[in-house]
Amino acid sequence: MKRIAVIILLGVLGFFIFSGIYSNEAFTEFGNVDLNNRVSNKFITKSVTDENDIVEFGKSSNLETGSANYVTSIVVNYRSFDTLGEVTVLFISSLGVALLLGTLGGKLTHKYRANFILRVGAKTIFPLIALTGIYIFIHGHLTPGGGFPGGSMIASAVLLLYLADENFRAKMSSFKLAESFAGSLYVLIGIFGLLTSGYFLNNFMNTGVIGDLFSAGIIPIVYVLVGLKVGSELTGIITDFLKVEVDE
Amino acid sequence: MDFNALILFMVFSAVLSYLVSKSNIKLGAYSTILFSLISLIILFLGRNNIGNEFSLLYMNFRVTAIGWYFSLIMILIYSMTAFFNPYWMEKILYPSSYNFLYLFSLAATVGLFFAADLITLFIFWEVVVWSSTFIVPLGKSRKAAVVYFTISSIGSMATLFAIMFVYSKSGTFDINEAFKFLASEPLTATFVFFTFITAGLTKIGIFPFHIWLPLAHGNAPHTFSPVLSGGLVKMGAFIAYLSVGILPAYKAFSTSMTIMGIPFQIYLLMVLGAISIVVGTLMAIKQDDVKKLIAYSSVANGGYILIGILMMDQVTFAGSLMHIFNHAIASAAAFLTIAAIAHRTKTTKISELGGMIHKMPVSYVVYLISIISLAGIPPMGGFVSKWLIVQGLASKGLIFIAFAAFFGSIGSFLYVFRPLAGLFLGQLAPKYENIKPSTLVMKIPMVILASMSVFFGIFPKYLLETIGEIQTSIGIDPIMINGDTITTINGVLNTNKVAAIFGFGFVISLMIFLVLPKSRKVGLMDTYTSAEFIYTPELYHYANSFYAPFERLYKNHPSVEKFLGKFAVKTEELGILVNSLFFSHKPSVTVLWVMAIATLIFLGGVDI
Amino acid sequence: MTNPVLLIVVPLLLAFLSVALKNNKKQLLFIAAVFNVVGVFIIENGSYVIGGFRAPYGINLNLDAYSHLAVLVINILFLLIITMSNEKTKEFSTVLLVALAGLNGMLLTGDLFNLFVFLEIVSITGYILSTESKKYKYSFNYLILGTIGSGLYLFGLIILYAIFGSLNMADISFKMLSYDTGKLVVPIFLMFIGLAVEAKLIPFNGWVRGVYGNANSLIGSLFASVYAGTILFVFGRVFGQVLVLSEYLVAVFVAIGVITLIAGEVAAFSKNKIREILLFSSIAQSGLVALLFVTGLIFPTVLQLLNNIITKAVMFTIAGKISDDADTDEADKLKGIFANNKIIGVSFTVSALSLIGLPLFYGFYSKINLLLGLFSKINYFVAAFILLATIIEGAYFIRLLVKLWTPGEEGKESNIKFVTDRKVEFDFNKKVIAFMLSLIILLAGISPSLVKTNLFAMNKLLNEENPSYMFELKGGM
Amino acid sequence: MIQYVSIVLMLIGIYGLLIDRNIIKIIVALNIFEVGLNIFIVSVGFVSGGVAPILTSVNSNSALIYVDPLPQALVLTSIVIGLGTTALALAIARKMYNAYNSLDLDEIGGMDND
Repeated sequence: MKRIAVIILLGVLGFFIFSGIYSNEAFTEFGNVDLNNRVSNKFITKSVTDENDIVEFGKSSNLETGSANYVTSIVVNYRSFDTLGEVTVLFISSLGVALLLGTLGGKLTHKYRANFILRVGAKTIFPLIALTGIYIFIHGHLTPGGGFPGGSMIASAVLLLYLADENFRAKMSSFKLAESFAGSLYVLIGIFGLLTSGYFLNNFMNTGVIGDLFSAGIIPIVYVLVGLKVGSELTGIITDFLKVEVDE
Repeated sequence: MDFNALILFMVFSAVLSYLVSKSNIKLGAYSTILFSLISLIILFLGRNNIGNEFSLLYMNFRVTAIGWYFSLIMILIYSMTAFFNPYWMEKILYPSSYNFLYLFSLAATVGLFFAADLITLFIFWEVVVWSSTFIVPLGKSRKAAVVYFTISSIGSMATLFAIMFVYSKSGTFDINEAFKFLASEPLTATFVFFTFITAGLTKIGIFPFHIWLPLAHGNAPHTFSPVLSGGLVKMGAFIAYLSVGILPAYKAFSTSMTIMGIPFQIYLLMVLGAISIVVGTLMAIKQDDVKKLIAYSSVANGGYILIGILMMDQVTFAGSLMHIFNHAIASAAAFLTIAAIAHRTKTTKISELGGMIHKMPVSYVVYLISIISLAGIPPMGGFVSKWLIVQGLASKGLIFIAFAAFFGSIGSFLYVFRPLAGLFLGQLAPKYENIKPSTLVMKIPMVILASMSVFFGIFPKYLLETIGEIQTSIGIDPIMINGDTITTINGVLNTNKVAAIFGFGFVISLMIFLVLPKSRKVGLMDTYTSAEFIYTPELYHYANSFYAPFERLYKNHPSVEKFLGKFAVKTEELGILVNSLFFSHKPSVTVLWVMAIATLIFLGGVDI
Repeated sequence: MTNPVLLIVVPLLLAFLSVALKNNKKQLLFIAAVFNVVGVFIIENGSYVIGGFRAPYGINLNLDAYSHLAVLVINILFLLIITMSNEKTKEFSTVLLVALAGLNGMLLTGDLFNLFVFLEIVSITGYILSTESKKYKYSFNYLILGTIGSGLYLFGLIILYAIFGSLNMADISFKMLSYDTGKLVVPIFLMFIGLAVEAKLIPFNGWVRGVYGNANSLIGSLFASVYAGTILFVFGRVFGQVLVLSEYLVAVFVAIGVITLIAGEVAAFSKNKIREILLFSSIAQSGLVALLFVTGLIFPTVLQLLNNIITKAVMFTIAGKISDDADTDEADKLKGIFANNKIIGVSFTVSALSLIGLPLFYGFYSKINLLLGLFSKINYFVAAFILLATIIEGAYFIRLLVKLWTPGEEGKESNIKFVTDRKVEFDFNKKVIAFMLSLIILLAGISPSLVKTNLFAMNKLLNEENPSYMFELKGGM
Repeated sequence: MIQYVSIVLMLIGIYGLLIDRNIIKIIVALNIFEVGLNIFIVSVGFVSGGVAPILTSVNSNSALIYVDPLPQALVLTSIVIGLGTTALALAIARKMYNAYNSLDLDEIGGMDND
């Protein structure tokens, strides 16, 4: 009975949301978006500060943002402050998890000895995954992906090692340092931009030709830091979850 | 001395008194006497300040004749009551704060009476309320303070609404200017009149706002009850005056329906005043606690005062202003005598006392005089003022109101007699055999106040001349007084003759009393029934259930207290409902609310 | 230093560093708080873009009179609160540093999506802080509701983006002026829900009782004062200045505000625990502030908001400390507790009286101003409701104060022997700061012109009748 | 179509929040809601016939029709925030299980019995 009532309520609500959204002719229908009506228009032509008519891959150079990946240009340049906030969200939630679960005992939930295949396999795969992760965040301005997926990959690699190698578990605290280091450096880069050019998180490095590896100014640097930070934070969250309650 | 200096002095004297009390409690208490007396003298001698205007910070003041008159009463009551403060310092939980709040509330009342704009008026009004609110719970009841504050804020919030409303229409806060536009807008004027006067009604204790008086007056510290009853209640009269005197009520209501020649708006309030007289009288008769008894008599007297002020004419208004003074000194004196008794006996219940005349004769005389004055019996001041009020009412043909006034006078005989007989006369309970009479310092204010009651009863002209000047200053005909003869439309009163007659009667009865053989005194324990010894002789004291047969007549009366109590309970239940409806540890409850509300809002706001 | 972004990034930097510098976390928190308090006096008004990209495209921070006042007050209160409850900050230093950054970010940002990010940061710090009481079910409730709320905010915002093609506050505000806002009921109300959950408006605030009711002196006062203040300032920004509301929505929001006000006061009236009284009073005040913002009164509303958060900082600190030390915060069990803690008692009393809006205290000044505002807008009914709420508020606060000051049974004179046995020791910091704050309340009440000319030199801008929120779209320092 | 589905997904998530008493299920429902929201965000930026917003040697010209990159950037932020809150929610859920020995909100009990 309760379920039916809730379904009816949500049905009515859904109906109103639908009609509220779609009865508005200004709400562009799915797929009919005209980018000229949106701020994204300028992101495509990279002409927020300088007017550009057309940006060409492999030819245009010294643009306001050198990223070939538009999403990356938004994430790290145009709306870089959001990204800083995003990193902070991850930082604070890993900290929260640590505060909540970190006081628990430091042992794995399931005591086991990793078998041979896991140990050898992990050691073999670890560099590959890590390398892929690093590749992804270094090429974040050229290909899909970036600091967050790359960081997650590194975290998964580390997790694998964590499961496989008991000695490795003792060294986990160094990730806290990496996290702190990466975060602080990110902010410091921003402040450096503020000091040199007057804008926080300004792209103070020259941008090269679009499509080159070293073409995107601070983007790769930021993405490396974000990747490290995300990797260490996710690792921290997972290791905290693996701890068990100690009876006091 | 300028009065801005007076107000500053009064504020600083409060702070100073606090500091003095911190070092020496007794000294601090004496300082309240000193400071309030100095203020009284400055105010009394500074009558030539009337008409002056001055400002402090953002507050503006204007000294008016009526403001001066009210201030004088207020400071007089405060300074007289202050004589009792030294004896209560050890008994009160926060003596220094008490002294501070005592003088601070006094300063605020004076500021209130001199206010030139409505914001200043409201500021001081609220300051008086909160500063006195913190004194009340030092006495016997915590609940009293809450009821007092709540009822007061019902009034003050209504008044604030009126003030803001008037400001939004007229664009000024100046008391004399702000209300002027109402003269031509009867409907708005009706609204403003009722909201603005509410604060006054709550303060005077007009039905149905009267319930705080017995609670707060009856339970406040004994040294503060006189101030509450004699002093602070009169602030309400001031607001009532503003609502008919400054707010052009009669002019605005000139086109509205009239009852007995009075606009129905004003008549309605007069009826409330009449109800207060009846309720106050009936309830006073029932009371066993003297303080509550006097508090209810204040309700009744508040009714007289309100009716008189609402008339705004030559006779009744003068009577009312005079009654404000008479009631102030008489009820303050009555409360002071009770305080003096409670100082020795620790109780104020009539049934627990008796025979106090043997121990405290001065208190007895003072109490006798004041309560006679309260009841409006000649030759005291209260008689003159009540006579004026009744005369005024009768001349206008306001039968119902006048009937209530008569009823109040007759009923007052009953409640006057109860404490007189039960508390002062009769047998003395054995446990009070060894109590001492009240101290000299306590006797000073009691005697002063009592003699004032007598003096102004016999020579009312000294008071009525001042009142006449006030009447002239606000544009109504002054009361006609020639020597000690007061002339009204259908009656003449020569107070000297009245006093002489009563004095003659008093002498005769004194002679009879002296000539007749003395009655034998019987101790309270000197009693037995059927050879059985009585262990609880108090129950056989005649003060116990004094008016039992009479009270039975209205035992199951409806009561505002019960109604408001129910209201409070309902509010609390509503709060619990709010709590259980909206606040849970389950997210689903709130999410459901969010979705339901969203659906509702979209239902009304989305074009489909 | 004139760029306000430092108010956000310096605490953030210190937060990141504090993970490495474990032993000096507390000092870092203090340094950041002091830095921000100094900073708010140096920063200059204007629009600051992040990354050098001009405003509707990049994110900008907007420091005008309104947000300047907001950061000023919030940072000072933050410093005072962490100093008052100095002994409790150690465990949560990093969280508090991030919270400080997030709060400043919320107040300063000129971008609606960036606001969402900072809102999330602040909410997550809130969830973490709320776990301090070990009442996890309430934290969980808070988390779920907060997340749903901000999710709905984002939903509404994206719909707005699809319509206007921008996320920038000023840009959207400008575009809305020439738009039939009656068609925007769904997105704007969804955004409203998001902020209402955090701003404690009934019925969106199911989490408040569990979280506030169990918070200690530090966390309770932070929530009730700094967090509530920030979210309400942001509420005022978004719904009072940025979004142009249709008449229908104004009516709806005012109704929700009035319901919150009255229901909050009534619920507070039915409570006996000090913190519950205070939390319901906070709810009521939030409703009041929200409805005033929606009616377009900026200046008086800010005054009332300041009144609420300053007094709540004092009162929640005291209530939390009492509850920490005495193991209860039921007023009936704490009769006369102020008899032994007079300075604290006076501070609490002054705060309570100011909150009721009695004269000689700052609250009166704000109450008069908001009534004047409402009457000038012919909003008589709202004014009447506010006055009604004041009566209820006065009743329960006086009842509470009377209980805490004057112990005694009915019918017996108040006496020291009725004072509760429970002992509460207030440390030096709490006494000094609480007393100082109450002195400020008193001073501001006695001479509001003093405050007006010094603190509110910016009142001219706040006072202007500008229903929509606009500023020059510019970049640079 | 996918836009409608995303809204329906959000409603399903809310349905779960309303019906479920199990903490873990509530968290899952919250995630369903967030997924729906994220799909909605992305869908708002879709341009029919547009290409992925990356300049490559194939799509080498900014004059081409691209889908709106901004919602994609926003959704990235939204996902990460969702991840953070989920992690925290799960941590709190674990503490709740330890404290109350149950994952059922009804069993954990109401407001006034703690």
